Amino acid sequence: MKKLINKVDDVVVESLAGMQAAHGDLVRLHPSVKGVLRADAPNPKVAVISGGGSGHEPLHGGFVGFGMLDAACPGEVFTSPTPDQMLEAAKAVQGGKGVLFIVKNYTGDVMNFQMAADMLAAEGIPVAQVVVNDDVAVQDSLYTAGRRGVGGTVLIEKIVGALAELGAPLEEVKQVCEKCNAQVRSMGMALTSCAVPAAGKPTFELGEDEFELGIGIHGEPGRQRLKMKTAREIVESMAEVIVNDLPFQKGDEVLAFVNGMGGTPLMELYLVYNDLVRFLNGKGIQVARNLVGNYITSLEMQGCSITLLKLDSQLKALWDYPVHTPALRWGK
Amino acid sequence: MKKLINKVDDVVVESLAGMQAAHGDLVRLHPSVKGVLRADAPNPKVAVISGGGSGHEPLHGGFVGFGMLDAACPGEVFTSPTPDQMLEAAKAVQGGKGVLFIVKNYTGDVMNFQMAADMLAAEGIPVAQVVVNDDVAVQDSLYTAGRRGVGGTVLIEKIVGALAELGAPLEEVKQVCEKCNAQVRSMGMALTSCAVPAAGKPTFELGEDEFELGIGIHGEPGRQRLKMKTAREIVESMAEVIVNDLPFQKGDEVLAFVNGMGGTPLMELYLVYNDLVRFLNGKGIQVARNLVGNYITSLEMQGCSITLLKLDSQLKALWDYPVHTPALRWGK
Amino acid sequence: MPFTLEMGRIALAKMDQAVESHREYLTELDSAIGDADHGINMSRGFRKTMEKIQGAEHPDLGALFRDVAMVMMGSVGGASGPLYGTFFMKVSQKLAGKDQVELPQLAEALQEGLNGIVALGKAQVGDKTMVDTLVPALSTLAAEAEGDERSAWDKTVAAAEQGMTSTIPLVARKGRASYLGERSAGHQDPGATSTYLLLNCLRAAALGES
Amino acid sequence: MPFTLEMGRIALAKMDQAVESHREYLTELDSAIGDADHGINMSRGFRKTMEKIQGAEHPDLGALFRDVAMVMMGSVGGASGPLYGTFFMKVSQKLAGKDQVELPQLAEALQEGLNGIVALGKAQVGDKTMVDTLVPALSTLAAEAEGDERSAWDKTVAAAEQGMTSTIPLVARKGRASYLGERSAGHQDPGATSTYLLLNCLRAAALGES
Ligand SMILES: Nc1ncnc2c1ncn2[C@@H]1O[C@H](COP(=O)(O)OP(=O)(O)O)[C@@H](O)[C@H]1O
Ligand SMILES: Nc1ncnc2c1ncn2[C@@H]1O[C@H](COP(=O)(O)OP(=O)(O)O)[C@@H](O)[C@H]1O
Ligand SMILES: [Mg+2]
Ligand SMILES: [Mg+2]
Ligand SMILES: [Mg+2]
Ligand SMILES: [Mg+2]
Repeated sequence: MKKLINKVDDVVVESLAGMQAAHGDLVRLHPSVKGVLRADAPNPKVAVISGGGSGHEPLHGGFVGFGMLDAACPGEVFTSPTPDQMLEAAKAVQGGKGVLFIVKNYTGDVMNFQMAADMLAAEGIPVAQVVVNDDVAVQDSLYTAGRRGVGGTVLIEKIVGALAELGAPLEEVKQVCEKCNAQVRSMGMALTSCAVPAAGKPTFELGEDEFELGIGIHGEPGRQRLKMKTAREIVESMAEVIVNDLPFQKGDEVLAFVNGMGGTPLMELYLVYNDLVRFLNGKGIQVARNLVGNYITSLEMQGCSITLLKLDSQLKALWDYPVHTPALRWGK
Repeated sequence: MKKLINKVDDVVVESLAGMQAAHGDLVRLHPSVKGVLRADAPNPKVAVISGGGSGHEPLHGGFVGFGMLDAACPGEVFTSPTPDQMLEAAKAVQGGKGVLFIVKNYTGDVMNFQMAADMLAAEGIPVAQVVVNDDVAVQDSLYTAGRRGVGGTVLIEKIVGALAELGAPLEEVKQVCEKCNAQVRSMGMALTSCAVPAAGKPTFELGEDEFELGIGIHGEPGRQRLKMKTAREIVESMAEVIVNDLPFQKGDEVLAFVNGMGGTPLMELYLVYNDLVRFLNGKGIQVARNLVGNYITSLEMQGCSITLLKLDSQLKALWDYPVHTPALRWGK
Repeated sequence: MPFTLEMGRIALAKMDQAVESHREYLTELDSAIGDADHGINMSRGFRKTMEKIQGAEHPDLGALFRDVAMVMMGSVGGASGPLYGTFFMKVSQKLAGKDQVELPQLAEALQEGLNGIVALGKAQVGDKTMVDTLVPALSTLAAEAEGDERSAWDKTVAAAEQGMTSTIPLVARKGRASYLGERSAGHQDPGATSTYLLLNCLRAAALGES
Repeated sequence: MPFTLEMGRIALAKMDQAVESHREYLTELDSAIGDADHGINMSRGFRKTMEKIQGAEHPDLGALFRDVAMVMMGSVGGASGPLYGTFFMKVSQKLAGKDQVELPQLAEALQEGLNGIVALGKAQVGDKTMVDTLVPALSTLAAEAEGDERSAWDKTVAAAEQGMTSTIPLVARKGRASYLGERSAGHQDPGATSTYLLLNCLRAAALGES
């Protein structure tokens, strides 16, 4: 495992310092806790805050800015942040209209955000939480931790951020966030493992002719290890599960999101997108919006995930609304 | 070597089809040759055209659109395109004000573009060429192929594209292109090799404790194989050579560009940028603009390159000018 | 022999060492069914804990464990941070103002800690978590606390070990490992393992080892 | 024995086979000092060439080699595409209207091809390129063309082979390998190698092998 780093313990802070140096017009770092704050915060609007383990860049810090997040709280690599981070970030960016936490459904994230929400509420700041759980690779059940939050998070942060920017009250922002979460489904796969810097070696080993289907974004092994197939076959097997899960139906308009896990060339992501569009067209599902690139990654993992979000006119308008963050920008 | 592809021979066309499907508002494919054309071409302006081997995405196709390229001609993976591609692309997008070819300095690219330029001139279309050669890893000499064109190409295409968009005549567009090329210097390094799809295996092997310094963008081995170092040491050794070459001097304003080779996490690129800014500040060189991300890649190679462009008020204004392409967008 | 403030400090130092020397092992376990960071998380937590308590003066066991809880919650993150943080917080509340306690009281305080973990994480025995170690260990300790101290601790640690290994065949229903479904079976739970290590250190300190 | 249109077709078929069976080898050589595509490029070029000429009617050698040149230029790309394209174009111009030629005329036509390569690529002997194979081979062929045919071809191919291996110790001054500087020494040039293969096929066809 080779990485462009200095000290293992300093990876996250040094990377944050670099991001702040590159995008000082958009973001600033919290002076005392690890937090990426919107440069012009606080604004008189609902503060939309997310966070989670590092190693998924540009998620979440790269999505702080106009029309998206007000703050992101990065934990150590693949480790959820601690409650004091969310508490301090929220206090720094909230503008009196309350705070929405967008939480990916991992036990650690959920518990840490819950603690922060409790503390925030105790200080009299209105706070709501939505737990994103769009990963169809995980069989859902009341008795387990439930589905993971993966690619859908990116789309939700964009859409909900737009709504907050437009001045919607906390209750409505939360409600649209829940609606998005109810309409979005994802699945991922990996050709190679990633390596956590502090662990110093790949999290798992895959043979030269194998891939993992149903992978998470933390180098968690997937549900199945399969013999290598063509991109088209892989796309079809993922998209089939996604489509059947909601289900997405003939005539539906969707946002199709092909996400790279960090180590896959853009060339391959477009090729995957090509196969995805072909598949969806075959089902009579119309791709009205799309996103292709590395947006929610697992360090240097090779692989991709597919996310479909069912659109309506509200979600389309919010998706198209201007956004200006380090990693996503249009209309401004 | 595992890749998300179908047939090795179809990688480039399928990927182009995916890009066109994702960005149909910005680009269209040439009906008969491999070419990415600006959707609204021809426009009454100088047509800026580039091209080269595939595998460097988003370069060049991802830079087609308002304020940047009018067409990109992708060859097979790491193989320069053929003259008919440039000829047909040029004929499709030129709007009567002439054509500028931006060519990276590789023997194949130079010869193929030269042939296309000859054919275009024979058809009475004014054509100029600029050969980009910013790679300080290669010792220049009259008797060799000279320096390679690498990261500087991205910055040059942006700046020259803005100038053409503003309506400057061919002579001036060419002149500013040459000025940029004279003021930009780059150097790259790799932690791992890439694997050409058709070759089916990594181009070179690197030990677990080694890196290549002075790498090209085609998996060409570098000038030196060294024992692994910290990011800071690596950045310093690259930046030192770059700064001394022009030379960049105390008080200079620069655009600092940290580019990922395709397989390096964004987290590490920001960390590298952090060390680069520290180094430049130490030299009294001011970073007035920056770009951090995967813009000129080598398939799934892990590593990065550093590019510095000396700025003046004209180049700053052209850099800031709106751009709207699949991979680079602001101000629109 | 009562459990003293000094023993508390020794127990924490031992925990720090145990976690440090099992850092790779815990991470390895977490690689198999989680995200390869449990050893790293625990090591960060105890390193920070030691920084905080070394040199600091604590009037009593409550104050000592409250510091541990705060550091755990504020530096570990992940699932184990809030869980262990809550554990130490609840323990500290039970031991507030006490500079030493008898074993039954200690057992009660630890049980409070476990209750905190269950309230937060909603895991039951058999879900393949640290709860699988804590439940048998602490019920043994409670049952044996009035008898011979060494024997009580030995049985507690033995029960903890059994609880830990009992997680191997289980299919995880809580935490990150639950995403693996059936594939989580056959691997020992990292959190159940770190809990065993911590209880082992507590035993050593309580029996006067230094 | 004159070199006929049929021999030209056989030579091209042999070249296609030779390139195909050395595809990995040429790519391997290009991995060491280039970008690992020379075998792929040549194979694509000859596959497309065969598609184009199979079934097609060519009135003469000039027309045949002109088709080859067009396909090479339009499908190979890289450095070798325009170079081989130019080579075949120049050869075809010399052989325009001829359905067969004697060896001295063929040698002259090939020399014209080489001149085209040098005009385009500016490489000299010693720069570690295909020119290192072509120069000694074609000067041998020119010198021997009036004598015994088999001996002339054998000496030509031997000179080509020597030219090819002469590239091993050289430091590249042209093409992609030049970026490596001193590190390019010790590796045989891929283009010099493919040129040797092609000349070898030409010999076999010219001597009536099928
Ligand atoms: N709901 C829960 N209740 C109790 N323990 C849990 C729960 N979820 C996870 N754990 C414990 O946490 C351990 C994982 O800790 P760690 O790796 O540090 O956190 P993360 O899973 O967030 O990376 C698991 O091995 C398990 O013992
Ligand atoms: N300027 C030149 N003159 C003659 N031959 C050259 C020149 N540059 C490169 N070559 C030949 O081209 C070969 C490489 O061809 P190829 O790998 O197909 O193209 P590329 O280098 O563009 O990938 C080299 O091995 C060399 O023999
Ligand atoms: Mg974790
Ligand atoms: Mg090439
Ligand atoms: Mg973990
Ligand atoms: Mg090559």
